[in-house]
Amino acid sequence: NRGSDATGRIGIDVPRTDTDFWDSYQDHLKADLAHGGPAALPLANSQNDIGKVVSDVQALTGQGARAIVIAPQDTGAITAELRRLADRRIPVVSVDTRPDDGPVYMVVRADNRAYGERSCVFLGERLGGHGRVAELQGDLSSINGRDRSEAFAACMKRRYPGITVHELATDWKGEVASAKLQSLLAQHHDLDGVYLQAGGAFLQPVLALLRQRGLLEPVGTPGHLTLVSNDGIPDELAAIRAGTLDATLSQPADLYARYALYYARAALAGKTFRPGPTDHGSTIVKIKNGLEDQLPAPLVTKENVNDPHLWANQSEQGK
Amino acid sequence: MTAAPGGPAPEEPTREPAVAEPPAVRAEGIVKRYGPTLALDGVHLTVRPGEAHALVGRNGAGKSTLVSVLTGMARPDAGRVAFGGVPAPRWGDPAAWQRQVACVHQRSMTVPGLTVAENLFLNRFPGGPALRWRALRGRARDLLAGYGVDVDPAARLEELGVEQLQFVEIARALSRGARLIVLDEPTARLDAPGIARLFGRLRELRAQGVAFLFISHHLQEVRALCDTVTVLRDARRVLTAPVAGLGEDALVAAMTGEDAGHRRPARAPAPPAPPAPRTDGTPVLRAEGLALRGHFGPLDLAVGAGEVVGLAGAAAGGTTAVAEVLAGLRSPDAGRITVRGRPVRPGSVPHALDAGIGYVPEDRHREGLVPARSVAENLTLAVTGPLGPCGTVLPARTREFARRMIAALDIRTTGPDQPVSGLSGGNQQKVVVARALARDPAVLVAVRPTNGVDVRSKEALLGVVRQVADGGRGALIVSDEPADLRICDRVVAVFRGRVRAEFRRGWREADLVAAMEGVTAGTPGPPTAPDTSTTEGTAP
Amino acid sequence: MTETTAPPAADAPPAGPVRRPRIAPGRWRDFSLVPVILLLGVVGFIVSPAFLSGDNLIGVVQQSTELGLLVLGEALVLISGRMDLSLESTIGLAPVVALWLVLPAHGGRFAGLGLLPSWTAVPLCLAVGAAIGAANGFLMLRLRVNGFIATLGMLTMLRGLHLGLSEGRSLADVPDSFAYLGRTSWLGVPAAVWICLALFALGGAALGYLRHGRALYAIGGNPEAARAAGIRTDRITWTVLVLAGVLAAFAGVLYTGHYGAVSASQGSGWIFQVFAAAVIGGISLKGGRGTLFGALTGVLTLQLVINVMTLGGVPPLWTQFLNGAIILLALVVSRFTSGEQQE
Amino acid sequence: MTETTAPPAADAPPAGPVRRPRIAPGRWRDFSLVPVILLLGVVGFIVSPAFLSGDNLIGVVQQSTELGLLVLGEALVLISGRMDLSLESTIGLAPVVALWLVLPAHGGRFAGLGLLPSWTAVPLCLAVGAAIGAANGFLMLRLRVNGFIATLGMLTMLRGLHLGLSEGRSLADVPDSFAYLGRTSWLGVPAAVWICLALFALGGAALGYLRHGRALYAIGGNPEAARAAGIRTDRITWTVLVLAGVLAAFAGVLYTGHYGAVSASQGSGWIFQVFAAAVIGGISLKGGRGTLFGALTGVLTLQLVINVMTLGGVPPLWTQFLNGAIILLALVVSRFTSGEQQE
Ligand SMILES: Nc1ncnc2c1ncn2[C@@H]1O[C@H](COP(=O)(O)OP(=O)(O)OP(=O)(O)O)[C@@H](O)[C@H]1O
Ligand SMILES: Nc1ncnc2c1ncn2[C@@H]1O[C@H](COP(=O)(O)OP(=O)(O)OP(=O)(O)O)[C@@H](O)[C@H]1O
Ligand SMILES: [Mg+2]
Ligand SMILES: [Mg+2]
Repeated sequence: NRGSDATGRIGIDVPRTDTDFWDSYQDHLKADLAHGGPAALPLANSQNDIGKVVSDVQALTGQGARAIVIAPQDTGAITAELRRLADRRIPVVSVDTRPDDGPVYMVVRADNRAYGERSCVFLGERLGGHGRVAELQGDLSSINGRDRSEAFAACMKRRYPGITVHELATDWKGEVASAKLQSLLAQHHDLDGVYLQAGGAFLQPVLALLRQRGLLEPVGTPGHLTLVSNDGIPDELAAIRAGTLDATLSQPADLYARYALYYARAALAGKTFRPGPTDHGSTIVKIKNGLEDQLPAPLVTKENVNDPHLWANQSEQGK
Repeated sequence: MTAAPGGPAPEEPTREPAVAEPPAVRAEGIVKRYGPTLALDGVHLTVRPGEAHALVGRNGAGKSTLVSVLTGMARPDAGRVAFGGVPAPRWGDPAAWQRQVACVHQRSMTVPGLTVAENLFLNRFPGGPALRWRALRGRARDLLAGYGVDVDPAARLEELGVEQLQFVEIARALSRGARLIVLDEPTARLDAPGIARLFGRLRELRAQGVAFLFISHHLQEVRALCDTVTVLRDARRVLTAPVAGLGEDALVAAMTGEDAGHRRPARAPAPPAPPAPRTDGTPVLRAEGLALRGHFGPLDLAVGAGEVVGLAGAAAGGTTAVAEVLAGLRSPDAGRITVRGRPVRPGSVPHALDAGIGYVPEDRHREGLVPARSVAENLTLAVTGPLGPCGTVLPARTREFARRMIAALDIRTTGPDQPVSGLSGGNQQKVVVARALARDPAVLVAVRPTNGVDVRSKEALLGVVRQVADGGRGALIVSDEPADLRICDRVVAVFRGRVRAEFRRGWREADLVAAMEGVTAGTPGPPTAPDTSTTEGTAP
Repeated sequence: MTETTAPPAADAPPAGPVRRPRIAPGRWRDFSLVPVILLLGVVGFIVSPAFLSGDNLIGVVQQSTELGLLVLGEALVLISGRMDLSLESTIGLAPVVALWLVLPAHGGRFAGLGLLPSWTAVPLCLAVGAAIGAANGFLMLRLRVNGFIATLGMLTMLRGLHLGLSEGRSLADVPDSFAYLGRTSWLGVPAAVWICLALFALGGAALGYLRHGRALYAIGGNPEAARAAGIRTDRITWTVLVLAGVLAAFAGVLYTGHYGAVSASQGSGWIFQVFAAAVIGGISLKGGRGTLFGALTGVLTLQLVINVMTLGGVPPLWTQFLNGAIILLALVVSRFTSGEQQE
Repeated sequence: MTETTAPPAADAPPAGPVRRPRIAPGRWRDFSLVPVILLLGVVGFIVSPAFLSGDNLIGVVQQSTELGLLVLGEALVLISGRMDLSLESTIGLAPVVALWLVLPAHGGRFAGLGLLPSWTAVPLCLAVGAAIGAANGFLMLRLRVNGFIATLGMLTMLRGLHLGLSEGRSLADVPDSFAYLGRTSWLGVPAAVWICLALFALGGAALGYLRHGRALYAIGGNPEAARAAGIRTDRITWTVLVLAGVLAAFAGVLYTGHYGAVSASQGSGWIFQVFAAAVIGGISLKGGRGTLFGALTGVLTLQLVINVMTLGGVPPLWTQFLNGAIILLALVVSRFTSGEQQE
């Protein structure tokens, strides 16, 4: 249905396609567009490069996009482009990240600081406030990774000073995470838990390492290392069912896709929103350059792992 | 630069006839080491203004090293250099050295990707900082025309032939206006007319008071051009004397350190000759109707068992291409090659090797050597069988094999494990020849095998070639040097890809040169018919 | 007779060694990507009429500017026979250091030192670039370590320094003087485009007509010969490395203005692109060959490929595959249009 | 015996220029990283006594195996005077293609074709690696395009193919036969370690003691001389490229077993590491120089650096900086211990 919509079309750029999370974000977008969603131009892929985001956006607006959906993984370097789009009165929906500056119509994201904080609380409670945990960080220049690290560190310091945290930078790379964790395990045999900032990248390597070292005891047995992950991809749910992973925070790929399109269409229709609770269980808050819809990011444990509302369970069925 | 600490006390430089002018260059007590090798050991050298000074010595004596020191390319470990009485520029300031001395280095010092014009005027373009291309090309054309070289100045240098290239380097050095010009084996890549042109030019410059330091392994060239000669032996200076009063034997004796008069036998004692497969008259190598368009015409060639055949031709006369086709490096357009009656697949080096054709390439730097690898490895590069079972090469056997070759060809090296790049030019050449012999070929095809090799080694190398033939095999020497061709039983002269004449032993040099240059006038010595296309090998 | 290689006289049927007069083959090489660019233009137009709109084309050129400047610097370094991988980090680090020295210690999100007035930011940035180039020169020319790995180490170290200084954040509160060049337009075309073209033209002229420019080819083609000809090879190489650093830092200035902030991953992963652009544009990795014009066509080709793919709506999962396939195609086409083997 | 040229025994050669006996200087180069490794060992022990525990050291070696196999392949390619960047993608793509052909079309999260029984996965994977190597050979040796850019294009294209086939997902349901080698242990040490060491030993022996192995040095050192000496340069180069592809694919098998899944970014960004390891280990980018032992020490050095930094608890923001600084330091140290200039 290209070009059929009188109010204009939506230009969408997906940030990358080499992770499970963004891959299913893209799947949901496609599914929603196919099922009577708004008219959109073909998706562009910026391969995790902010320069490409800008050039894609320019190509999309050149082709007549009247609203833009992006997920800029670098929140600073998108500023100029946001200003340019504002000058041309093209509304922007930013998914997953909150641009530092430059007007946005709506930010659709789960709160990454909340990920770090809730992971910290989960670990803190499970370990009873003392012990030793490793934190597999992402790419230090990624805003989401940094938010998680900062919130986790602040929370640990404030609420669980008895827990020693070893921060390991990994560039979102599984083999780096595995190597560093292995070194740490050689040094500290008394490790109690691991916080995996991205289940998509770290889960299998960490499980493989623990299995090799004979440390992969099921949840609830003595000697078990508490593992908390973020992302909520199907692999993580499977691990929770299998009793190897304690918990994950499900980043709602489906909701990202659905509400990105929802707000883009609303923008085309000229609708405006105001801060406050929404009809889909989230809250819109005011930020300095626009509004942000903070979508719920449920904590998934053995108890609710089969909840059909979890996006990973849906995509499993969809396939 | 200081005098050698602890070195031999700097001896007095040779007293020259009293001259008011300071010497064009004076080097005192130069010491230069390369790792374990002492390349120069307290060498002195004085070249007076306007003098043509020859520097001779065996391969590896240190001549090129001395040149490097005199031109600021290498930093001596000890010693002093002065130009016109003024100490030499600081090391590492090449521009300043350039003003003192111009040099034709032994190894090509050109930039292949740049044009001829640019190479001629590299770093000293006429005019201001901005280049005027048209003017530059004009001047380049004029300059080269003076040497009889006709190339497009806008052509890239890599498109030139060896001889043209050499003239570009010579023209560059001579046109620089320096009062001292160093020529390190400038004639090695020129043919006879080229050498004549070069010498004419040098004499003109000399008349203008330019001094030369001239290096060559051709003693007759030294005699023709120079008035003083310095002999280096084993990194030391052994003699400086006027050329006039010095016989060739005395010079060779100085170079080799043997007593004058005691000449060693020209040919090494024959080896325990392998049973020569006495032939039924089949030539070991035969080429029929061989042709490569643009290089040589249909041409027939035969080398009999026990025969050494010379293929004589000027530098660009297509003879090198004949050798390359025989060796399998190029595919011929027509014709067939057989070795001992068995056909050889054209255009394939491995097949040529298996068939028994050993090859000494023209340019040892380009096609001969793998510079970073050891002497032993270079020697055994083509050897397949005897170094170990099933495609293995056992280091012990390789080294043993290499030692034998080193001894056989008198290669100067610290040992089989020395990287071949650390050898002097002549010794590198011997490695290439030895490599061709290593597989025990039925026929040896050698292009200018004695290129850059000193007098004594030349004898030895040619002696080895002769031995190969005497052992019942054959050899084809592609060369334009009379000295190389002297050992041949038969010489085939080629001009522009066509056989012009054939000579048997005892030819006169003038006739040969004339045939090579296409001047078929004059009666060849004991010639066969000039149009002999099929020259059957005949045992001498 | 003095004719060494005269054209074969009538009596010699098989011609002597062939030296057919030819159009200087080197020339073609520089234009070998032009057919590729034209082809991309046609495909772009078929794919979407928006391709030929002024907006789109200017957009493509503007997006090429930062990469273009890096390629300019790298081309100079490659021509003189070296490599500099660290340019990829310089484009990010130089602005960060400059801003760190300039931004006030309090008030902004990023705590700088506030040592210097804010107008010094651009000169400071260029100076940092120069310093990095000089450091590379020190490693390669004084310590004589392998240039590839030395600059690879620098790349890692400088990116680490960038991360450490910026704490992984992007710096958005950039002084106006710093952002000006990257975001302003002159005569309706981004200033960056004018500047970049001017620098390429300048560089091209210097390489073609200046003695020191020609010296780069000599140094890259045969350093020993260059030294023997009296060229101060080390000094010139060092200058080129510094220049490349400065160009990369300047690309950082443009980038910052263009995108409105210094991002923490600015330039990360670009160096492959830089090499790809230079080499498909005809610059040899072995030194001594290639022109800046060729390098520029290389940059434009890469950028056009991305633009055409975006306009064509290639499914995201397959963009990278297509990208690689098109690079290979461009390489093969340029090899056959230039008629030369590439080394 | 094939006595071609008996020594002219009588006249002994005149004593050459004075030479002191010495250990061949080239030899040192291969050991130039040994002091660096010892230094890292001492620092590691100071930083944490756990460094010297068997667990830790075995861990370091195990983490080196996949990178090590890539370096082994790349070293062979570099020695023969070529480059292959695409190894970085082969390590990911080869397992994906193999699994795609093998995994059932229904049931798992990843829909394969289920064409072949699952035991064929490993041979298939190696075959894919060989095919990629052959394609590289075709580009370089038949089309004669620049190898650097050709394999860079392949890198991009193959990574794209990987993404396209796997749809950006990681494949976790790997057949046991495929995962076995990467995760099992023999005699208390991971099988991957044994295999990797064996392959390095084999490769080293081949380079040192096989005619065809030695030919690689000749081809890399002077291809024309190699050809003139009757070495089939193209055929051997092609074989080496195929071999490198197979080794990379095998590294992919070990990786998959080791980390439990084929991730979509498997190997991404490794090629720089591969080159760094090879070059600081003494392999020349210009061909014809270096040994596999040196390459192995290069890999271990890089991995030890990371290990020591982790044990030392370097703040994450500064690890990259320190990593780069240490690479530079290792480079400088190895340059001075080997006493040779690097080119
Ligand atoms: N760069 C170097 N590294 C190692 N050894 C060297 C180097 N340059 C020269 N030598 C050695 O120094 C000695 C002198 O070499 P040089 O080239 O000066 O000899 P030459 O007299 O020019 O010989 P030729 O007549 O063969 O050219 C030789 O033994 C050579 O092996
Ligand atoms: N930088 C160097 N490193 C190692 N060896 C060198 C170096 N420079 C020169 N040599 C060696 O020193 C010797 C003399 O060098 P030179 O350039 O005179 O070689 P050459 O073989 O005599 O030249 P040609 O064969 O072209 O006449 C040669 O063995 C050469 O390889
Ligand atoms: Mg010499
Ligand atoms: Mg010589």
